[in-house]
Amino acid sequence: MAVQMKTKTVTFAEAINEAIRLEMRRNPRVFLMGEDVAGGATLEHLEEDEAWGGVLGVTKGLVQEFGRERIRDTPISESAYIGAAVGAAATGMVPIAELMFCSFIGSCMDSLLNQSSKIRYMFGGKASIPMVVRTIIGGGFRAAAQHAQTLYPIFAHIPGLKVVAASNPADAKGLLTAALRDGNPVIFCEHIALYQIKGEIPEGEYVVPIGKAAVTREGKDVTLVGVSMTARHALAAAEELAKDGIDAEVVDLRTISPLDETTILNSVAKTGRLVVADESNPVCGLATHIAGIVASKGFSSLHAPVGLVTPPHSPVPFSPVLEDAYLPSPEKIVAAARAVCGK
Amino acid sequence: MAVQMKTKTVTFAEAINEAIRLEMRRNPRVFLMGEDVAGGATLEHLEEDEAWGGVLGVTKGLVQEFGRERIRDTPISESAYIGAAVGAAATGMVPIAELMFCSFIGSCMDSLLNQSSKIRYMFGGKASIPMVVRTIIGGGFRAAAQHAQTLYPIFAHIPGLKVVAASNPADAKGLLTAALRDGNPVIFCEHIALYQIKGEIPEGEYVVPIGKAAVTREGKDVTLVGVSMTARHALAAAEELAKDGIDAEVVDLRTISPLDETTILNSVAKTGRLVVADESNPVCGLATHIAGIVASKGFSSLHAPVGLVTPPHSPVPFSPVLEDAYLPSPEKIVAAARAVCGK
Amino acid sequence: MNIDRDTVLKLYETMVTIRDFETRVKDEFARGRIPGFVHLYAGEEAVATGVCASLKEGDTITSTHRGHGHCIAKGCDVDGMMAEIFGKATGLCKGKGGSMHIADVSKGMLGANGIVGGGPPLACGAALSAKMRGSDNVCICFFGDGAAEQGTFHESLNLAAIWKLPVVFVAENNGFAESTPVSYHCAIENIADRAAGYGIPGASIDGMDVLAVYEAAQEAINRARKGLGPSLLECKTYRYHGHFEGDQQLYKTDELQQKMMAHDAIKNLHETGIQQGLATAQDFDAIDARVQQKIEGAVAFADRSPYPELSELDTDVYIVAVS
Amino acid sequence: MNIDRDTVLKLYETMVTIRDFETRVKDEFARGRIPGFVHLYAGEEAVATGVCASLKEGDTITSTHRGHGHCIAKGCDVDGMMAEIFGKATGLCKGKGGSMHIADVSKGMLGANGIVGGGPPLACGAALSAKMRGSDNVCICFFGDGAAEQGTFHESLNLAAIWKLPVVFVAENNGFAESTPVSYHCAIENIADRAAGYGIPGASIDGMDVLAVYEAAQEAINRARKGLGPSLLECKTYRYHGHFEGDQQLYKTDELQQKMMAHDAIKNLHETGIQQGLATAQDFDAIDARVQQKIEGAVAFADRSPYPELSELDTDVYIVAVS
Ligand SMILES: Cc1ncc(C[n+]2csc(CCOP(=O)(O)OP(=O)(O)O)c2C)c(N)n1
Ligand SMILES: Cc1ncc(C[n+]2csc(CCOP(=O)(O)OP(=O)(O)O)c2C)c(N)n1
Ligand SMILES: [Mg+2]
Ligand SMILES: [Mg+2]
Repeated sequence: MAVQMKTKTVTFAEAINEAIRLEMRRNPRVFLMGEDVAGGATLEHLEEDEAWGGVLGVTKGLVQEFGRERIRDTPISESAYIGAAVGAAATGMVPIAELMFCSFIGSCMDSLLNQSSKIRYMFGGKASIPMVVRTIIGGGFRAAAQHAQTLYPIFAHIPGLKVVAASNPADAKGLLTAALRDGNPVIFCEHIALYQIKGEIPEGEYVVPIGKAAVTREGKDVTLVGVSMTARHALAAAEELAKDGIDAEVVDLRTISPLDETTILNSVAKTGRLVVADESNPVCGLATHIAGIVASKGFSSLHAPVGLVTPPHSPVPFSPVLEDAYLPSPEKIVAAARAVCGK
Repeated sequence: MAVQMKTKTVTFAEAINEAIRLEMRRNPRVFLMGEDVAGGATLEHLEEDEAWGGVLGVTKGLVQEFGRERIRDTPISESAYIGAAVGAAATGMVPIAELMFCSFIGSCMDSLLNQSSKIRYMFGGKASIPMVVRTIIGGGFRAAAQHAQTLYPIFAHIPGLKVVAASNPADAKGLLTAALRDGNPVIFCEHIALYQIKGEIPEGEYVVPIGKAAVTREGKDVTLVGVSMTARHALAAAEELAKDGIDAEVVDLRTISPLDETTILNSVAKTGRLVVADESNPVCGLATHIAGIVASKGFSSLHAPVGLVTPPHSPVPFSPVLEDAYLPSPEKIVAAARAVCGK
Repeated sequence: MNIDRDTVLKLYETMVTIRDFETRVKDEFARGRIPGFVHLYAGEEAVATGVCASLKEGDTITSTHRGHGHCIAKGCDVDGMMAEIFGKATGLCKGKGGSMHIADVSKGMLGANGIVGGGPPLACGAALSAKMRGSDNVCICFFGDGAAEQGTFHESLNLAAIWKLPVVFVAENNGFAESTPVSYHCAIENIADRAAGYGIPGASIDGMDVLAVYEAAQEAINRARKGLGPSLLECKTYRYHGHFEGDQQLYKTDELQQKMMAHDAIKNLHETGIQQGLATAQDFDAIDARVQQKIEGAVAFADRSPYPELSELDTDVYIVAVS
Repeated sequence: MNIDRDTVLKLYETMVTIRDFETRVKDEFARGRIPGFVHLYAGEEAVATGVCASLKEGDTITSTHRGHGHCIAKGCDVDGMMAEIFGKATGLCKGKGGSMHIADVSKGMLGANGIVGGGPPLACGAALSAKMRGSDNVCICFFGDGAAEQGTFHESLNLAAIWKLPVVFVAENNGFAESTPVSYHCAIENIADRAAGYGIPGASIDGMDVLAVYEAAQEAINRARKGLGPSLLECKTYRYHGHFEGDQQLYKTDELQQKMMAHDAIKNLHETGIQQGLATAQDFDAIDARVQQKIEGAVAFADRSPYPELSELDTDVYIVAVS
């Protein structure tokens, strides 16, 4: 963007915290609820700045400014409080519900599958559900099969939901702000291994539009598509590929649904080659979805098989050696890119 | 198959009923539970043959032979009884849990997402979960957004589950029998609009292997892939296409996970063209998955863009005119096939 | 409790509207003019009617698959309802929802719900919203006896209790969940007794007696309005027809059916009204006639309305950015 | 209740094994040798120990994220446990599960569970299986106070009650769900009072008193074995360490921590055993020494064990067709 903005360096977690803070200041209808999002509710001895602020501290400090009505600890009742977010959204509020880990969707799927996503359509457009579900995705923390999943394909499959996953602090701030103004249910996916990553973010109000991918590196030989952590891996892979004389273009999806097919197809039209790197499981996942879209809508530009870099069709293993082998990496993307470039 | 078998003509629903009956006779560990699968539990005046036998009567009559211990009515507590199926399977039983409509997965997702599918892996291969979840998929009954979904992409995305969807009575019988002997959690999807369709089934024991697609029509110009109802639509479309001189090969997937990639790729290698028809929603659904697999593993055989025939990215509408427009149909497959064949 | 003439006539009119609406839906379904699954509320009129009579502007309700009665009691337009059930463009949901998803958020009717147990969390949210917005509005959560075995029931009662949310949970115990008797699916006799597990008031009442429902609901609603938190009200009732249209109901005995129909809520109110001198037979007849006309009009409206345009297929999935 | 010497020593040994195991895991975690999230059971030993002491061959348990204590009490091998927590190939789950998924089905330990509320449905299933297979085995379902607000708790208690399943639901009420006090997240004081909502026995007991737990659990287990159905046993207990390793626990006061640690289950049993002349200090010392060795051995075993081969990555997802 050409506009000059004052920036500052913060972590991904801080960027999320700031987006919530600014939006809660701007819009009194926004509030946050989830397990321990403030922490230690009703404990008199606990100073507000000692409270957890979420299991990984991402929302720490918000309760001091907004109080416990608007930063609201919940019981471990995901069905009730995420469903309550839907009811609140239908009646004038803009809730942010934290689903601690996306794997816990198992405990509250109905609220997303059959309620928030479908109400507007089922009611003939006469209701809207402006809410955001913040949730942790991704591996690398040895959190194993029930805590390290990357389930956005399931969310993206559901019409009526939007699905977002930033790869850097600035996008995190801008996309979360956009999500809170979107008017639709938005699933905001936060990769656990990104929280401590630092980057520049614009000060003050900052919006990154939902539904627009970013070309984070221009190149002419092959398109590398990634999102969240794999968007970073793709950039690292591109640097490595440059050493081999392969000039990769990198597309950071930022939004998974609605998918910015145009940016992907334009890039493939230029490069003729595609590698998709994704941390979700491979069957009916994001990687084959994108490959399928290109095979359908961009077939004539494709000059080589699409390269797919995903975990295997297995749960996330615990042991560090296995988890490392499980996850996508820059090296795997490099190998896939070389293969599709015939080098 | 070359073997001579005695056959009889039954409906799809009767074929399912028979598979359960035969397997329950053979294996005392098999039992069925779900809402009203027998019907009218504890009502003294009710004759067993007057009991519902499931919301659409599919399991009618089983309670007479097997009694109410093994054909077990449940409360409307999907989390508890489908989770109980997992616990029972881990400890020596082979439960069939009926999830009346697949949309109700919202109420019990954890048992499939985090328990049944992952236990074997998480426990290092030292447990197995031999269970079947029977569930209704599909539209055509004006059942609207919360009852007419086709959610197998969500199931297929989950490693550790197998997912099956027959298109005719014989496959229904054979695949359900196979599912009950598989040793893994299998989601058996029954299309609501198939139940009354009739077909020949072999008498007695009959097993159709899980993981093998069927080429239900041979052809050389284009491969039409479908599953469940769309496998039938694809056959109908092929007849229509034949009139135009387009010789279509039809692949009925039968199993969605593990997907029989070999049969698909072999067919595309022969025809060079592919249309995938699927009733699930288009984003991270089955159609783009198959297209993506072919773009990755069968790219060199592909001579044209992959044709995708799916509903739009929207919930299932109620009004008959809208639902008819929403669903895949032979006509839409014909149009897509013509397009990829350049005619 | 003092009931006046206006209240009696209002309750009567609502109940008769529901009854006639449902009876007509049944006929139209049998004639093949209504698509899909239809669950009728006939027999249970006293519950929705008695509860909603104490609601005011801004109050909300959540409903179930058996939602027509709730809609009518909450003031939804019967023309739009009938058109919706017919799948017409003029329906409350433009024909996209149908019987199981009929809704009018502008009237505080947050939707029938095809998911058993789908309503309670939504009700908590609507109540939380009312509370956070500083209103004294309440939300009524209608649900069936079968839904009392869903996890969402438990989670929602606990959440509403700890947050003192203005919700009244109304269990419509009609004795059956599909063909399964409540005595089988529920471990205890009175669903209301579960209130103790959440430290909130619970009461089991005769759900065929609209005045009893009116009274008990008013108390719970007032409590909620005052910020004293949720209640659980169990109304023992009965559905006259099948679980859905097409159900042969063999799981009911004739004795049961006759006994319950003899205790009909509309007939009861009719009798009580006249006995207590609150209304005359003529008053009731006038209502009967008016309602009949109204339902006739609704069917005619639905009938002459067009089906939705195909362009409606993928609209209304998302709202266009509001900011 | 009559407690004999053998029982005292057995209970003591199990509790000390858990305590020492957890203390060592804490150290090893601090030294960076244990990956992932680790939730320690120290402080709560009396619950798993007192309950599992009455189990027999074929009985099963379901557990939670805080599962090491349940494993040990159910007889899992500590070498295999420690190796699992280290992520080694010799672990109970070949290193694929880790602390949150540690299991040994051959011992009836149906797995720690990373999903709060994941256990109760599984327990119903294991109990149903025991019943259908004609055994008199039971299943114990351990769960935290926080899990009592999950829908699965409610559904499972109702299901177990109507089917008279041989399950004992054991609520480990340690006062907190992460940093949230039970007094906030739960609408009532005693989780056991919810038993009435399912028509089953419920009792709240001192979960720091292993003999009290032993006694109450035995009664519930016997009831289940006899086919009389489920019970809900709430054990008031306390965790000594953070929710997980790394938690600073500022939500606890020093007073609370000291009060609860003064009421330590192991110390209590030690004192009672000697006072009542059931065991001597030497008996206990011998156990202490033996356990210390055992834990030392477990760490050494874990330490020298190899990590899994990369070929393990996608094995064990499916069982190869059994037929
Ligand atoms: C989650 C879910 N499970 C099952 C069903 C199927 N179903 C629809 S209505 C019904 C019975 C509901 O019983 P109850 O709550 O007593 O309401 P009633 O029909 O008696 O009004 C069932 C099982 C459903 N719609 N949703
Ligand atoms: C479905 C689900 N929601 C949330 C979590 C995150 N979580 C893990 S442990 C825990 C607290 C559990 O509290 P409690 O049940 O009291 O057990 P305790 O940790 O005290 O032993 C939470 C919220 C989870 N693992 N699963
Ligand atoms: Mg009912
Ligand atoms: Mg706790």
